[in-house]
Amino acid sequence: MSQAHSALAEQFRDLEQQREASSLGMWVFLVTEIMFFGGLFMVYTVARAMHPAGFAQASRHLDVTLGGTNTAVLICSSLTMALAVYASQVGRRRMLAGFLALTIALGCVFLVIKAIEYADKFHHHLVPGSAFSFAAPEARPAELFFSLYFAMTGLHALHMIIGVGVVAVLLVKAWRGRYTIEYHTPVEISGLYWHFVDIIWIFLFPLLYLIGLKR
Amino acid sequence: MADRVDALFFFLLGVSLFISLLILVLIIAFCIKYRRRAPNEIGAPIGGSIKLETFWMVVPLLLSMVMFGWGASLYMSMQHPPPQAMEIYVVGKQWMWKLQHPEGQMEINELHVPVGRDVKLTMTSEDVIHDFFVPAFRIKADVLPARYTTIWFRPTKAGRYHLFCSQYCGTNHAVMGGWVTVMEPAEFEAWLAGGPVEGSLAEAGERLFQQLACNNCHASSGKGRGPSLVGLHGSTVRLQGGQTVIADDDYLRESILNPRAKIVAGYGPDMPVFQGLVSEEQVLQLIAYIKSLAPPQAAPGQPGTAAESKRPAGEAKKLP
Amino acid sequence: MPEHIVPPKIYLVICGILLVLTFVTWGVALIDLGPWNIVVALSIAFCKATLVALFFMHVRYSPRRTQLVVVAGIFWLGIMILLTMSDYLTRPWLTS
Amino acid sequence: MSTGTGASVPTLGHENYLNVSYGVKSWLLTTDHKRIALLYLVSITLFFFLGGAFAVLIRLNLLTPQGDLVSAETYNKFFTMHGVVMIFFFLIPSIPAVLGNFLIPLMIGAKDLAFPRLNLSSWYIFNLGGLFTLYSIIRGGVDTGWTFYTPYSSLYSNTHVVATVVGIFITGFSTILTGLNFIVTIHTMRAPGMTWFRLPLFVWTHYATSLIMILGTPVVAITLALVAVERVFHLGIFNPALGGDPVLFQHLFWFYSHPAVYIMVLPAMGVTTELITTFARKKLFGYHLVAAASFGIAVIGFFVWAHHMFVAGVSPYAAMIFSILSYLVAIPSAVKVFNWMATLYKGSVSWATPMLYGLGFIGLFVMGGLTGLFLAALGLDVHVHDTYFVVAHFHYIMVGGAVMGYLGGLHYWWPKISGRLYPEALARFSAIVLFVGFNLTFFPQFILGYLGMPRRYHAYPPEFQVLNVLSTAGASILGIGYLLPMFYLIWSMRYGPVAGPNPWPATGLEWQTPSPPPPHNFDVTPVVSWEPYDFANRPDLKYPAPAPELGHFQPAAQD
Ligand code: HEA
Ligand code: HEA
Ligand code: HEC
Ligand code: CUA
Ligand SMILES: [Cu+2]
Repeated sequence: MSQAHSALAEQFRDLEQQREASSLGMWVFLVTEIMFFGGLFMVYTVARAMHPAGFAQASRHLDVTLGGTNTAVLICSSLTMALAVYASQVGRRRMLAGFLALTIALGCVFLVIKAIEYADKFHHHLVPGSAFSFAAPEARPAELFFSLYFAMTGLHALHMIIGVGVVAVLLVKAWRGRYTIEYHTPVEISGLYWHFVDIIWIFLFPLLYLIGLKR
Repeated sequence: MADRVDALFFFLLGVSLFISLLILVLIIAFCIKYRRRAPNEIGAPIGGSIKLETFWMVVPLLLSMVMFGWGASLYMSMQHPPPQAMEIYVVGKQWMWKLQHPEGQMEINELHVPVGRDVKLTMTSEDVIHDFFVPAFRIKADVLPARYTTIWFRPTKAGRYHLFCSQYCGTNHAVMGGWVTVMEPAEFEAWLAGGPVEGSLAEAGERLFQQLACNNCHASSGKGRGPSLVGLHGSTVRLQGGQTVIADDDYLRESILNPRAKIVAGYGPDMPVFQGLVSEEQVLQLIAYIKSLAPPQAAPGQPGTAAESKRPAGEAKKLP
Repeated sequence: MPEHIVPPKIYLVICGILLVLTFVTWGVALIDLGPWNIVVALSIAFCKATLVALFFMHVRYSPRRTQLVVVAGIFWLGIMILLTMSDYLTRPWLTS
Repeated sequence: MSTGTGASVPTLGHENYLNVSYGVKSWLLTTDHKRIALLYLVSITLFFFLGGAFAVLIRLNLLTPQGDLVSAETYNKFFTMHGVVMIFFFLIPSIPAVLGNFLIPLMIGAKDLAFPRLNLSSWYIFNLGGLFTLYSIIRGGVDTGWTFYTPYSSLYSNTHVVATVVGIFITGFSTILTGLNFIVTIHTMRAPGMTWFRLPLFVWTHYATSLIMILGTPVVAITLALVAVERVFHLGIFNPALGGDPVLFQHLFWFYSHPAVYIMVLPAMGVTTELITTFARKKLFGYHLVAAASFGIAVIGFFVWAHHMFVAGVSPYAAMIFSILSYLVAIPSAVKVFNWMATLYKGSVSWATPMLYGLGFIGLFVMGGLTGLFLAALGLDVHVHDTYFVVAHFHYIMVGGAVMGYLGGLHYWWPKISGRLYPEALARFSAIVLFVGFNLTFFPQFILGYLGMPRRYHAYPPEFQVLNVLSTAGASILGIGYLLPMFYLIWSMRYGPVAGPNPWPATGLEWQTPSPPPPHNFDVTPVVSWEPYDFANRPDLKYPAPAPELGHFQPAAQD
């Protein structure tokens, strides 16, 4: 065996095998995430098929501007993440740290906007539970809609929070020069995760925000 | 129905016995015939045979398609009650069955039916999911809250048969049962006449219709705030937005309890919500009444309507 | 397999397309297309997701195995939704 | 659970995974897949006996028609916790987490799984989930049935649903991580020369199982999470009174739980394949088709879930789709059964204990599977749904099939795991006890079911008593059959004769390394140059000496 890299775990033959395993592992994990969110999408689909009008009504109470802004923010964060991966591939430490920091910043912007939206829903008694209130005819479907809204965006936000945490760790390590041209797998696979969370939002946005817009 | 189910059962039993005996005998035979005689003996180098393998993929496939087809056709006839069936309404709740005859008799955990008549059960639950199961008739269907499910059977022999709840529904699930008593037709008539009855189901529904002031809006002329309900059951209703629905029991139920879910074309969302104001039994009575409002010549082939008009109490009514 | 380096320019272009598509999906939502609204919205979302996967996540440059994993994930989600809806959409009380 | 090497019995000289280090910490912090497998073995054995205790109580209560032993409420908790513990905490992890964990790296010639720390955390996650469930049991239990049907579970039950559901949710992640680890390992860690079609079938079935684990488990996790959320916040996702749909829960639940039954049976099929080939000393009949059949079962297994819902108020058209698909999934199972049978033909069949379990698996699985066909027949399922017919069906496959496979595998690889052989005569005797006890317990339930006895009944009409008594009698024999192996296997860890690297002799890579294996599995990375199960071309596989009676229980020469 040639000179073992300090990052090589002992069960692997070489860094290449390790990289392959990590990347496949992350992809497989993302598939489980698809199915995890998939359960919620399934519930959404059925509930909406049963209450089309109520869902449209309830959806009008979401702020499309905020939702749209957040979509843009997330897409941009995906860009910075992709560029961070690029930086790690070509071994530019400062650039890598910079883009990771930008990604964290955009992630936080997203979370702040989300928090503003939640506060607004809370304020307008749109949080399901005993305080929920909604104009009479569609009250039940609307409560269902908001249950799903909070479940789906909440789970998504949780993933965002985890993502921000992961990227923060990357940032520290990148700053210390842990990642080099030979070894930057963690940056790559965290990138995969970040983009995946973006993709989830890409579906959440039209499903939750846009269904009641048409007149 | 019971003998048709049994026939399928015995067919499957036959096939299964044949297959499992075949496997059993062959395995035992191989194990004995080819048992190891010397410690280092090695089996013949046979790697497989496409022909044989195809054979034992195709044969089970064909056999199983027969099972599927047979099972499916049986299921379909279980799903479609014959048009002339007498209709009984069932409400399940933790942990009892309430059954209502069209003539108005109410029974609890007991059902009396005559030999030889088709009986259709329209069922709903007040709380959790239950399941109406009469093993002797080989019928079973889940009873869901907020929805109607139906099953039907035709008893062929007088006697008393177990009625079970067969969907787990909480503490007393095991005792949520009773008896189905099948009587000779004459006896059944006597039984019907015997009980204390305050009029048929439809009549009870009619009283409710007035008590709840439904008639204020729903006049048979169709000139009220709401549409006329005459001949509604089984017809196709055009909704606001251009969609259509068949006015079956589930639609009527929804129209009463949660009228704004589907608004009839040409009317406003003016009907009050009756959810919580009427019990499941009362809804069934209202539905029975609306069903009895058949136009003078009932549309042929509509389940329910034809049977309804046979009953003395179920003559087509004019609205007040 | 050697690692593929995607030039940053591609990332920028993709990001631009994604932002435009976001705008389009919002615009289309304002027009009443009846049942087609949801179809259009989801198609656009699907395109966006595909772009993210192909370029940002390098699926386009990944080994077949990775691509298979992605397709399998989508396929299974499809199975779940499709077969479940085969029940709901053929129930008499929901067809309208 | 460290095995000391006593002085009075022959010792296992070489350094192996058991004796490299001692002390509790060296076990609790180990990342060695072999040690983690043993940790799992301990956990799931405890859970098995817990579930078994509930089974005993169920059967005792059903001795009399009135169910005199316990109240209705308690009985409902018994079968719920029996089902929950047996399914989620015993059978799903059993073969994969114990035997799979131990063997997959050995079989493919790797040093460990791809993610050893993840593997250890799976075990901790599993136990954490188990603790939640134990907590709910201690605090009074749950009474929803293992299926958690809404709205009963989400609204009406006033037992500890949330704790249980959280326990299952957590444990789900341990299953997911195990599956993920297996898939990545099998893809990326194979030794040189170990091509896909040289993999033992055991590995193939575990690959297929892992697919189900990663694709199905997340769905049940989110579904049960929704039930908990609905319960806590009084939402209406599955509650019709609030606009939700209870049948949707059933779709989501069975979307996982039907494929999950293949998580339980596929690994057992893999074990059986190994047993049949080794003890018939013959190539597997149709290797490629049997491998493909595993995937057929795993994939088609995902398309059939609503066959649990034929009378639940689904649309009849959907019911037809799911029925026909259920029949399709039976075909790959048929292939496996017939190919095993054909493997025996012109073999050199030994009747060693693992083989008895293997044959028992085939017989009982066939009976369970064929009765599955009864259930998949729409018109017939209407009658037998939720009766003891179903109970008998799944115990035949799960207890008669999967548990038999698990025990067979445990015996077969015991020499590898512990380095020692178990007492053969006693082992055969208990295999037979199990087989007899099993059939006596569950065969009467088929009849009960067809006669119409519903399941989950704590009391029943008196005409069903005779069959129920038979069943209870069988269960007590069965219980003894389970206790025996536990004792003699533990006994053999210290006192059994030393086994040697390849006591049966078998072809797999795992037999090419000493028993118990050294910490890194192989002293040199093996290079594979032979086809699987190719006994004819393996002159190296010989019993050391012609043995008196059955020949192969003499310990092979120590390396
Ligand atoms: C390991 C577990 C396991 C396995 C492998 C199976 C395998 C099968 N199961 Fe089973 N099943 C359960 C565990 C399992 N099941 C459980 C736990 C329940 C109840 C859950 C609950 O409600 O609590 C259940 C319930 C259940 C139902 C619902 C019953 C009801 O509630 O009404 C149905 C219905 O279709 C069904 C069908 C099948 C079929 C068709 C197979 C097939 O995969 C079987 C295939 C095998 C064979 C067919 C035998 C071998 C083949 C041959 C010998 C060749 C001959 C073949 C032909 C002629 C086709 N099962
Ligand atoms: C892996 C799965 C698995 C296993 C191994 C078993 C094993 C057994 N099961 Fe299980 N069973 C299920 C899964 C399983 N079961 C499921 C999923 C249900 C459905 C639950 C529901 O409806 O929600 C069910 C339901 C179920 C019922 C139906 C209850 C009802 O519907 O009312 C019955 C009844 O006989 C039963 C019996 C048995 C018996 C006798 C065993 C035997 O094989 C067990 C033998 C083991 C032992 C006997 C243990 C030995 C230990 C000792 C002897 C020590 C004893 C200690 C004390 C008594 C303190 N089971
Ligand atoms: C305030 C007036 C009003 C009252 C009182 C009222 N309804 Fe209605 N009802 C309407 C209107 C308006 C519609 C049509 C719009 C809609 O579909 O909601 C309607 C529709 C219906 C329909 C569906 C009719 C169709 O053609 O599809 C049914 C069934 C019905 N009502 C039953 C009842 C019953 C039973 C009651 C009493 C318990 C009742 N209504 C009380 C106004 C009323
Ligand atoms: Cu009602 Cu069980
Ligand atoms: Cu199933």
